[in-house]
Amino acid sequence: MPMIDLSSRRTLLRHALIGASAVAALLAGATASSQPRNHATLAMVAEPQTLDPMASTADLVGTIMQHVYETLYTFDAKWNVVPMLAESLPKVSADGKTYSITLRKGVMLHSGRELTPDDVVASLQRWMEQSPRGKAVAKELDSIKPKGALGVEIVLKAPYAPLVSQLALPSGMAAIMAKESIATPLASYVGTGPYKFKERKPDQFVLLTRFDKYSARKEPASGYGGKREAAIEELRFVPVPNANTRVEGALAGQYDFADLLPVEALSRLEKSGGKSVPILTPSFGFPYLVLNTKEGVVANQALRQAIQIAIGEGEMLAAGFGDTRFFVAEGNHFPKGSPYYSTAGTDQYNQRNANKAKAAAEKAGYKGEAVRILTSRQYDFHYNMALLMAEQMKRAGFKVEMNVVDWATLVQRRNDSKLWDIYVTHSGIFPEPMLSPPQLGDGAPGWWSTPAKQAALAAFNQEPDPAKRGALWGKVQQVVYDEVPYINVGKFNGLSAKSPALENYQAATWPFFWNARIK
Amino acid sequence: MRKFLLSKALGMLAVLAIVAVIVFVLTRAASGDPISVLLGDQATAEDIARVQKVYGLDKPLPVQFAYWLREVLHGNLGDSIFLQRPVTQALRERAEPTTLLALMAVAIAAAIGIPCGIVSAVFRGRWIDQLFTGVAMLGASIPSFWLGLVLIQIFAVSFGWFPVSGYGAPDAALAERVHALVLPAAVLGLLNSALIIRFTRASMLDVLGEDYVRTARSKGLAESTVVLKHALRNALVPIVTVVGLTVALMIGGAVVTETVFGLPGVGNLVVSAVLRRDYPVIQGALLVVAAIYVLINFSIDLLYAVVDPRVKVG
Amino acid sequence: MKMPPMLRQLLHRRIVLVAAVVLLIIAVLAIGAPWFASFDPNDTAVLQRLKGPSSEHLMGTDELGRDMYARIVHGARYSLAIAALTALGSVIAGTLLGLVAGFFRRLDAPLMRVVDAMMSFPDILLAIALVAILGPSLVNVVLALVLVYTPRVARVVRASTLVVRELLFVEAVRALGVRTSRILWRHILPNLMSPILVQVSFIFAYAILAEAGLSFLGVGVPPEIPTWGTMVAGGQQYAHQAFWVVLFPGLAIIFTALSLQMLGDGVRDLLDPKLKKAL
Amino acid sequence: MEADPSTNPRIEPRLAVQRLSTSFPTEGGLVHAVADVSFSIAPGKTTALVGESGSGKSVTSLTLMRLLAKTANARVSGVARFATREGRSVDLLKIDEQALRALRGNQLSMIFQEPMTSLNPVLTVGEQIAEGVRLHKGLGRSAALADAKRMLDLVEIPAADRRVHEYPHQLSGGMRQRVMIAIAMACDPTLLIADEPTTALDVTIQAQILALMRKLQAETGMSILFITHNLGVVAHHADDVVVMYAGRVVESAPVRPLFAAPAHPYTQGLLACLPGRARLAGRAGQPRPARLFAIRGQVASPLAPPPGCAFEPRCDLAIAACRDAMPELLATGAAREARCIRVAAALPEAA
Repeated sequence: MPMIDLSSRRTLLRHALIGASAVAALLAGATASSQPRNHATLAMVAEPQTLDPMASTADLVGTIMQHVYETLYTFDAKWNVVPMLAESLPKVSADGKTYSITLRKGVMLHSGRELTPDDVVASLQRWMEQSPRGKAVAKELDSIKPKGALGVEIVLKAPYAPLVSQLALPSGMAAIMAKESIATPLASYVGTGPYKFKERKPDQFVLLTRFDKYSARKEPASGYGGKREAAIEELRFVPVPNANTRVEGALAGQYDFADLLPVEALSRLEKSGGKSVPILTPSFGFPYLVLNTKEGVVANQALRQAIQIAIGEGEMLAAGFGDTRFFVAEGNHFPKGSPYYSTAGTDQYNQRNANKAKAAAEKAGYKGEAVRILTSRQYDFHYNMALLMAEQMKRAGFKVEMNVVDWATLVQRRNDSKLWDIYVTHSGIFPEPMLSPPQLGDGAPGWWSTPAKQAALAAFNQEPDPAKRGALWGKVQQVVYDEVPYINVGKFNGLSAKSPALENYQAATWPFFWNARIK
Repeated sequence: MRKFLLSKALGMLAVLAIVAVIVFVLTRAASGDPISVLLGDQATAEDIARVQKVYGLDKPLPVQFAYWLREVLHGNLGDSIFLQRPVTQALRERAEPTTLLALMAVAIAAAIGIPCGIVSAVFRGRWIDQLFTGVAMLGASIPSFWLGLVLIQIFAVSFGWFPVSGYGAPDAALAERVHALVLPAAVLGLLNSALIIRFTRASMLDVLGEDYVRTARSKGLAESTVVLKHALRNALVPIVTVVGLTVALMIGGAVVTETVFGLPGVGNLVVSAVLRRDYPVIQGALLVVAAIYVLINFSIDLLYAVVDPRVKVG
Repeated sequence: MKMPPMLRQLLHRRIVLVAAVVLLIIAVLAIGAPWFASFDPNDTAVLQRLKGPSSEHLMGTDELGRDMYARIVHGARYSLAIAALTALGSVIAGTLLGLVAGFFRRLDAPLMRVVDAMMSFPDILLAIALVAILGPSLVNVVLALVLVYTPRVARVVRASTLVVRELLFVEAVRALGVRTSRILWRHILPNLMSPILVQVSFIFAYAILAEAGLSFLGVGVPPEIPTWGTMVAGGQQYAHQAFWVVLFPGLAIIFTALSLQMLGDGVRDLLDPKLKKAL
Repeated sequence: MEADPSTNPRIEPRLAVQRLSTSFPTEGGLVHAVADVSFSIAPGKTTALVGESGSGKSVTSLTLMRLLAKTANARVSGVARFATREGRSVDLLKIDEQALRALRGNQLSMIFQEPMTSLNPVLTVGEQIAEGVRLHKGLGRSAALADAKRMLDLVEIPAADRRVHEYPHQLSGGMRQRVMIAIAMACDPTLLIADEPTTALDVTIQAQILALMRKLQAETGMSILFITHNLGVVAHHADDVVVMYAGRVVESAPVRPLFAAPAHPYTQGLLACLPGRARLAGRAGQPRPARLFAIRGQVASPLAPPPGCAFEPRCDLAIAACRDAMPELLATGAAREARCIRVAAALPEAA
């Protein structure tokens, strides 16, 4: 064999690489600009369906538009409701039915005029007509009207404790907009936020630019509440639907922020040598399985219970999120420390008992009908969990049929009770139980509606005292475990990443970029 | 000549008409519902019915087709349900990256494919021919997303020479756009060069076997003159045809590459429209992409008639 | 046993021989998958997820702890079946269309205009649209791909038919008053076998690639069915920490497609030069 | 035609081919397309190479020009001595590519059978003539073009000024062959190889072309290797005749003695079917006219040649001994040779 001179080869390689880098530098030179940039590129999970924050409950729409529109109330870092456009928390009458709200003075709209109670009333009326959560609130509402120069009065039919939280949530937002801009669909986005809408090119970007006349609150910033300041001149929300691309882009320093990364990427982000900073949000959300109580094989409650016995939520979470660093397998729907923390019914959680489940199914009259699981691959963990659940159910003698569709189809099909028995989805963990999942309300897929549910929820919703509501939630949770309308699989942590250049960013369920800076 | 043009033009119109019918039937046969996606998880049946009416989705199919065709002939491809803007506008916005990508990719493909094809043909049966033919076949066997992922890993992630994804910043200059297109164009170019190598080789082999090449040799011309002047010029017409059609096919055919590299092009638009059940966009894009193909094909026919002295016309 | 001369000539070429052997191995592995893999391809073992290749798991495990090797050999069944059915379907439909168009002058123009129209859509775009409409399932992916490749075959078969029908013997049998269907079936079709065979092998290769592409875009075979395409698509996000989840299915795709194309190329080289032009 | 070259040994032949063999490897084995062929052409003279298709005459000419396709992997042996203008003698089969290219198109040029396909369709006629002139005479572009016009005049193409800018498809078949001749003659070659130059043309055009070639030969004194299957043409245009069958020379002789008394049974056959049939043979569009009806059977497969005389299966005079071995070329008279044992056997009695 001929001897190969390794050293000369290496020199050759080095020359080649130097040459190549020179070319690359030349190419890159085209992009370098001498000015310090004052914009942030933010990689989002998808193209927003719409920029109308009332038309969609999608988190993405809320995430972007919360910079443009504001709400009367919002949440601080501890998930307490705090005022935003309202001057302070509302004055509630003794019977719990009348809410008096006073607006802050001198709040400027993007159109250059001051915000008035008429804007607020028109906006909330639109919200109650169009937004799913707004419609739920509308059922409780008696009247809403302006009162004086800065006042708004809401009168309810009966006490409804979640009202202020409903008004505060950034998803399906009760956004306050300029009255004259209200139209369906929205043609212009006139709000009060620290950023105003600049340009949208679908599948390319949504540009928001600093609103110079923004009137900020005086309180120090906390969570979504307090002082907001648009330190970055332009926010560029870029849709990057491929999770892997978001990871690679974050690692390559292409994005200042990359939303919702697969948790598996954490170690890579940690090892990126400072190119990217991982942001882990504990108890970010919960996956849940909705069971069809209206039609099909699992309309039988006893069979739903048998399925609950069959599955092992812990193993499912492991399949969905890999490492125990990224999930918590516990039956309590709200984490320890939350006022709604309760262990009621949690003995039903994570049993994974095939034999017991088989016996229970037999007793329930199960005759080997196929259980149809509807899931999508849009969210990888949905699919992985569904796959594992199917295996667990097969072990307990169930016949399982996987129905894997794209997310758009799933969202559509789940509205038809004939098409599925179980579907997989997830939600953020919110401070107010009524905000999610929608199965706690009326008419959501699954169509859970039993006397036990109505009784437990009526008691919970009509109790205005937060301390007492905590205990009442335990009763609701117990009913959920008894009747199995949905199964809360556990809690998972969210992972996102930011560039080292993005400073003063505060992690949040709906990431926001006021107060953040670009170095 | 006029008769030739007329028959070609009629044929083209027939094809376009069939394309229109196919496109309409395809998209209206779809099962998904765009309205639920648009309205989100908690929309009611009435909401859905109301919006369906707005977009004319409640009428019988032939009526929808007639309505649609009339509008199409007026240059109106309808409004995107999801993007809430005219389809023509959406397509125009996506045209630039796709066109640029197609041109760059074809330039790369031709720059690799034509010389390699010529060399392969001239040295037919030798090791270099086998090497190029083998490489060409390998190129035609690699899934584009696979090559894309590999190139991203090497040149974007490890070396950081190119962006991982996207089409540059919103206010980017052309140079930055081109820079962002280098990797995707390389993927498409490399894979498509396989076709061009193969085609150039075949075309050159045909020509090299022609009598006039022997005549050229009999004049004592150098082999390079024989190949480049006498053979290549004759082989070039079909090669250019293939190159032209490759451009046409890449407009909308670079779906996977555009997706891998997150390019806001026409292919990407169609994929997302399919996932969003955005019928007007699917219809419009399929129609426009196919029409471009048909038109490029037609212009190549015309060009043939004009350029090639041998085409007998009339 | 006597080999047909064409086959003997084919196997004379080293490259074709290698390709044939590779394909044979893949086919044997696919058919005998249950005997060659000691694991069930769908058996999940979360604690064993993303383990590298070892003596227990030859090609490692995927994100649910499933044995990659078992999935690849089982996946071969699906991938090859999809591709084979696609090739078969489009060749049958395309041959019929092409024969009719090439033989009956009156039908030629209308049929070919439809073929032209179908071919003015880029392959993958048409396939996506079709799968989206039919719904993502194994059968529908095959159907969509058959629709995409049928015009291609039709065009080749038509061109070859035009060549063959001009050959003297067709005139001769026609003069003898043989029925048209018999001429097509007994006299023309056998002469088209070689170009058809070439098409089969190329479409087989294209179908494997197209299936992978569709699955990658999320509009192909349902992801729980282990085809090579769905495996690469599913493993994509784990590729960096566990390269084997995309490497092995990717190699399977490349090797198979490459071998098929080499085979097709080999057959084409042996073709009658007149028919070759038609390809 | 006045002086028989063989009677004037002092004149060195323009081309002397000795024991030329060309064979091709095929899947079925080695095919000997040309075997052991020897002949020579004197300056200013025309030698005709006659035979039916597959007799090896075209391969012989392509071998001499070294224009056989590379991919055919031809195996060539033998010697082809060519006397250059400068008085050197070179072996066309051995000299390097560059030296060969300097001769090709310059001192040694060729006209092909198919004027329709032998011209490059995308280059003007003028360019195709001029490029050889530029290369070999070192002329500039315009001078070469002027030369091209002169050549078109020379080959009697009317309106040369216009034609020089035209493309081949604008010309008729006869005109194209004239252009081919112009290309071949552009650098005043000393040897012209004409491979069935008139086969593809109408009979009237044939005569014109042949007349033109004769005129040019008379003016320039070049030698011509004239390859044809048409013995009728040979009688008027050649000085010497070499008859080939199945790759081998079966008879060679000066033209008049050959026509007067053909020695080989094959030559006799050819001559026997000459009148009437010869016309048919030249018709355009019939590359393989059935003109040897008088000779029964067909040429033997080159892959499985008969063990003895190649013509034996078709020969009316064949005897058992013909099957034993390939006969040698034997002298049958002044400058005459034939490859037939029956002729040889008859010789002593005749002498």
